[in-house]
Amino acid sequence: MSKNKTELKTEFEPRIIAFVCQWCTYTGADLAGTSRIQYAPNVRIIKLPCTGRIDVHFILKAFEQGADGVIVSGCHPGDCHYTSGNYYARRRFEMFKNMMNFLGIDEKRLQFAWVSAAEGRKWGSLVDEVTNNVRALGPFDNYKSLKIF
Amino acid sequence: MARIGVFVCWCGENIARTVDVIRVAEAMKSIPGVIVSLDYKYMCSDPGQKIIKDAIVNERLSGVVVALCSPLMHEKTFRTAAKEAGLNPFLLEVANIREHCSWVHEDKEEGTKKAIEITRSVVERVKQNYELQNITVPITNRALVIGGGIAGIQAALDIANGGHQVIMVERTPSIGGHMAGLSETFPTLDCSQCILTPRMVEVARHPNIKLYTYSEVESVHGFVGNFKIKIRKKARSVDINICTGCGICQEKCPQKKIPSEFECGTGFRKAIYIPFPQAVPNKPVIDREHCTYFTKGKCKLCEKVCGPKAIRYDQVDEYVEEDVGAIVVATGYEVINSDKFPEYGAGRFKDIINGLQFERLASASGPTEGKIVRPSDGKEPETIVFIACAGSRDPAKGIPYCSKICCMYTAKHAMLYHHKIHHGKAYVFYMDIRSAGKGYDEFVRRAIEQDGAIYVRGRVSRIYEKTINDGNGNEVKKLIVKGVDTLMNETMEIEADMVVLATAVKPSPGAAQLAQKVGTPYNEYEFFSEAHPKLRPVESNTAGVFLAGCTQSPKDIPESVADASAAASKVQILFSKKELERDPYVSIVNADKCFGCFSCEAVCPYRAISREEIKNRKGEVVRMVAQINKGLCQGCGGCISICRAKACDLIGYTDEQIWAQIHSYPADEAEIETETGDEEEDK
Amino acid sequence: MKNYQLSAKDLAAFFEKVLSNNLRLIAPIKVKQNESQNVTKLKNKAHILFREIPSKDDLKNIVIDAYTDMSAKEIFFPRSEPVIEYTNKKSGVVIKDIDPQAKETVLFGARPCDAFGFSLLERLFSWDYDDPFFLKRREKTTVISLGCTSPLESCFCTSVGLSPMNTEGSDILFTPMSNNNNDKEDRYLVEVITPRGEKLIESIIGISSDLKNIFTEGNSLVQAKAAFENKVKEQMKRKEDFKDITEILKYKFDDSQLESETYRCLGCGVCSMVCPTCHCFDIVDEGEASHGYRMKNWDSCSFALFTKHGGGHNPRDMQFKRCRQRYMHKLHYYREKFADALCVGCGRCVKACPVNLDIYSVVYNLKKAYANNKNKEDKEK
Amino acid sequence: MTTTNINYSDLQQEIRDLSKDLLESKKVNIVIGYGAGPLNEKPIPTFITNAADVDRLLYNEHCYHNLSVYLTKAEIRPKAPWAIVVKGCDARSIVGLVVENQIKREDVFTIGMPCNGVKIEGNLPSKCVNCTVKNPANVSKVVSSIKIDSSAIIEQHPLHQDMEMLNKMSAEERFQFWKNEFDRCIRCYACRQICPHCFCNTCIAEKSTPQWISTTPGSRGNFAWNAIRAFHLVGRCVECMECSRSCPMGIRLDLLNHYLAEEVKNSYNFISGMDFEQKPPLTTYNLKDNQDFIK
Repeated sequence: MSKNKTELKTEFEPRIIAFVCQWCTYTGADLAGTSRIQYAPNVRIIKLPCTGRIDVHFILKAFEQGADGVIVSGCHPGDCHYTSGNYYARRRFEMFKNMMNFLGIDEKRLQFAWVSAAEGRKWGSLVDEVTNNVRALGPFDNYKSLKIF
Repeated sequence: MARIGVFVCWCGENIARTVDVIRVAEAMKSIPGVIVSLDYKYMCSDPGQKIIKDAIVNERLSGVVVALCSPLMHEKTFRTAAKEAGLNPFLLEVANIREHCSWVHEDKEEGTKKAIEITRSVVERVKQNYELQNITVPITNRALVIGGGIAGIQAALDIANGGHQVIMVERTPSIGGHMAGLSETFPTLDCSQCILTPRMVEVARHPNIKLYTYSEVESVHGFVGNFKIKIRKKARSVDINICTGCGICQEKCPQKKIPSEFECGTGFRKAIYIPFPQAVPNKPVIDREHCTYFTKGKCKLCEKVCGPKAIRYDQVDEYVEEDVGAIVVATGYEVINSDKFPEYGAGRFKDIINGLQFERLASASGPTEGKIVRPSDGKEPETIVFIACAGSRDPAKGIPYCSKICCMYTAKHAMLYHHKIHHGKAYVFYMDIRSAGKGYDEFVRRAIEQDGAIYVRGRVSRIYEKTINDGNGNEVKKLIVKGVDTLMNETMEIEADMVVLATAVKPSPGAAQLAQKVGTPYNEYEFFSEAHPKLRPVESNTAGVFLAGCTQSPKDIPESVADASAAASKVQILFSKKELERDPYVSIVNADKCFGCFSCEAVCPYRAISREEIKNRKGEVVRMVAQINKGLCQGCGGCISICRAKACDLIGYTDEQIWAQIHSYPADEAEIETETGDEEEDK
Repeated sequence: MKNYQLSAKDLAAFFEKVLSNNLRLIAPIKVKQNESQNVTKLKNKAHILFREIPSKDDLKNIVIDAYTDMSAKEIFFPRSEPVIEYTNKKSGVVIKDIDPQAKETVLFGARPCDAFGFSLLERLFSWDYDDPFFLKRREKTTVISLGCTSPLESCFCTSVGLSPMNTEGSDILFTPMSNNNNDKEDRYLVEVITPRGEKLIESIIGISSDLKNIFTEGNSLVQAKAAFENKVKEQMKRKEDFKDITEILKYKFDDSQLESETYRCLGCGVCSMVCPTCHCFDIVDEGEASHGYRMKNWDSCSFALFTKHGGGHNPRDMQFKRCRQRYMHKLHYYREKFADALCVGCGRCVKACPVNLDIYSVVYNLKKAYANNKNKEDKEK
Repeated sequence: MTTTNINYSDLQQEIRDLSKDLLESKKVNIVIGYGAGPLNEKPIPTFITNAADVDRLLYNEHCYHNLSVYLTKAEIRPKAPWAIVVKGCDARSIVGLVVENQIKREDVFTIGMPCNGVKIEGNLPSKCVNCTVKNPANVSKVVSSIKIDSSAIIEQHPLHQDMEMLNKMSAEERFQFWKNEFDRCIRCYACRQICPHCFCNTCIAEKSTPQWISTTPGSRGNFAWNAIRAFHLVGRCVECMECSRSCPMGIRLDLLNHYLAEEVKNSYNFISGMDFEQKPPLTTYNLKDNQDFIK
């Protein structure tokens, strides 16, 4: 589906930012690469040591920077290289997701996942699914309407 | 102002095929701070690295971004190159535009746009990097080997012979593992105990090796060079220092009918037992579930007959702490249970056994002293059917992988059967023969041509039992094996006396729990995950943890031994330096901002955070702040996201770097390239 | 200047004329907890804020009798505004000044104390440097203030030399009057004070306009207004005169009384934000490397970081020093330079303060304490 | 015997006597209580350091401030040990401060007041309607022998109607509701300065390297500030609703705090400030935590 440059960009291409842990999901995404699994090109990966390091500021700043969807993914509970990073993250994400939903941010725009180093295929389908969900929701005009002044 | 160099790699055509690398390099020029931006066919090759080194020197670069494959592959390579050129290695970052971009998107336009944004985000990130030095941490020159099979033994001996202390922990009462239970070993058919027992004795006698048998690893704390291991010594109920190993207690013990784990169910043992004659340590252990004293409270016969009075009924589990610098995991394998095969009678027919059981029957020290007989009636089997790939390469059974060793040991079994029962007929149902080792295929050819094994290329669909009379009037139970011969393309039905399933190999039970204790990733079948399948097969992603033998994937004895020696050499490399250089990714606390709530102390998995008193000039404690022990901190960042005032930050993944990366993705649709094209607007 | 009379029922016509002359009209309206939702069971803390009245049918929302929570300062000195815009282009950094785009505006409903506050700010913003952002907006705006007929318990404008109906600072003063001063006010005395006010009134009742007759002659009400003003002044609960407070504060800088009076201050910035005369602002660059704005935002001297130096030293490390700075600046430093106290006695800070820190009672106590030990000294002499 | 009417003058006298002997016996250096304020009917936080002027202390139904905020202020922190007059809700804040190592339990002498609901601007605030701590817990001394009968019929939580209103809205409407609320924010930080659990010496909102929350009171900065402030109080806020009371722009912080407090109670069965031993929920974890929102 290559579009030539001149054609007006009609349909909306969502921009997804993914915060991933380096031990599991980043390596899982590498595996998706080595196994040549094709998935949507809309995701931009930011590597972090652990889901325990992923902070709610990052997610808010990503939305402020025009992201239409955010993926946060790390090791399955029990697999964390730092033993408990993802357990704390799980609680933090649940509370943050509920608060964002209460503040009116659609849950589909913020997807949490566990993708281990062996699940390249799961990473590909996760990105595709989030991209399609967010494409259906359309651009995140609400957050884009929050201007600096 | 930053002086950044961007180097985009073609990776032959792995990247260039679906990403216009020239356009990527061109787009980077427009970013403020980028001095040089070029592309090259093979950046990781020597000429490629030379380009970077020259650019660092000539352009006095303060930061380098290399856009190519995953940092897990070549980050170290390029950082050493940068170091040689005089640039602090932590001022170099890798942008992953192969695994995360070119290999996963076919559309060249999208791929290029994405590659530009990925590289640009890493350029913005590098601007925030600052010079770092590796942290040096003292190393305890002692290694822990988990598992006493051939892999564990080999690794322990190599490390011990290298002059370092080794702690070996074996779960069963004796080391030796599955190899001790084999009869002969392919391809040379030399007797398994004969080549193994000297090594076991060498382990027991080695001054540098401290052996914990009938013990398990309870917990692992700390990190490479400074692991703190807690070992649970299960109560043997025998004091092995006094016991002479005479074996009288074993003879006299009234409990006779306990299936022996070592014999895989083909033989029995007593309640107080030495697993097998050549066991090391050759001392008994009391099985408390079956011993009448422990279950009903009376008997104590073994105590009475014991000369040196070595029996200790009151012995309890003991916990021991050991400090080690490296861990070699050699927990070996287990074969899957036969009840996974309902189509083959799922363990109902006594004469269907698995490979390990056949080994016990064929072994001279086995329950039948080497005579191959039918477990049901003890008669010599006239016809045996061996079924290869029982469970392996069979996604329906959940095991899609090949267990690698079954083709060889099945050929060996056919050969042993022929040597012992000359007129016996051996059928082998196989899919493909995988005999890729040295002298392996000749071995299989010999089994077929000289020992008359009938190799049938096909699968066995069903086995059922039928009683027929054997021509001279008495009723005999036969196993009717219905199979197909795909080469002759005809179905077959064989009346067999015995069937041997070459069942699939899986990790020894409890491997996942051990992986979680040690903190290393494992795959969905619970095999430990190696750091890199080709480049680092015996290392795990957790620094200081090495893998040997079947704990990583099914292997035969030669490979396990090679693995073990490789792991041992990796440990030697680690111990060759007095201190260990660790990457400097640790958390640092700004005492000004810390208000002493110590939520960080609660979430730190390494207990690396302690409380420091801030005193005023008069020496009174004014307030308490968090303090991070650089040696223990592993850089997970848990403390940073729990700290509300961001009083701490993680070197290598600072807030500034991540903020810069997030900010590098343009807020509105302003294409990066239009920024380069803005000269036209200004004209 | 001229005086007119306007009956209360013609007020709406007056506004319509202002709108039809496409002037921007700003007046106090009631902002419910949320414009779209109904009021919840609990007494809803509704807020009276100055908002633009876009069209005729919004005129009914204008609230005349209540006092606004925020002062009208925001019209001239908004809580945040960009001063420059920078764009990082290949050829270099392009910096663009931002014009305040002041529109012709009519501000209705400010109180005389607010209006006087504007004149205090105007003096300051044109003292050594003419601040375009404030001055341009002030020039384009005609301030119609509304005299106070029933001041609140927290008002103390008379203490700083003002009165519920004083005229200085506003362009036009509407004073609600009644022909005999007992029944309900049904008309306004319209005192035009400045040429700008004159120009607006002309444009409203100019020769061609059909509203010529709504402004009838008003001089007759002037005496009645003076009497009415004194009556209202008497009703005020807080009348202590702070004429000589500047002298007293000179000796009070190191007095522990200031510390004990302001011990409960929490260091939030509510008092500065709601105050009609507080004018401190903070400059911060917002945006990203490629594009952004230099923002001018409200700031408050009660914030802990207000005077924190780069090296970490903070001359006002304790909260009472910050409160002291607030009182000193308003009643001492500003008065020495501009003759009037930088406090118009509107009492908004007293109402809004979460712990009811009250500038009036602090100054009152200081004055009493000063008086006590003064006559103690006299006795000893 | 349990009752629902309180004789405030008795309580007031008991506070005065208790404070007198605490100060005289040097057990505490300062008593933090309520005193007469400039505007009648609005008592103000008062600080008594010498026994002579304990009579400035008063107590009535208008004493709504949560005085525990002062224990972490720079002027008062060095004056430990303190005595402090606390109602049930304020006592929960004291527990929170002790759990987060800001004050030591033995440094604070809490004078627990039985309370049947305060009056803010003449109204019973939402937090008092279903109050479960009418008889204060975890306090050094409960002032009077009377027990408030808190078995009154627990009617629907007064915020329930507003919460229902919000839940019935679509995500879009809810976003507009909160955007309108937060757009009014003038960043005076009264909500932060009055909260007993906001004791950071430099707040994240004032961090500029990097700037996570834009300091400009525009819609972006306000949304981020109010979201992060609420999130930093998850599992810590005791719903004393002082922030919502002191917000000059009337932003419905009470809805936000109440929602998050309910979430924490439902998900982790944790109510903040009830037990000295319990750690805040976000600093612990449970292997069986809910994760059905995670793919």
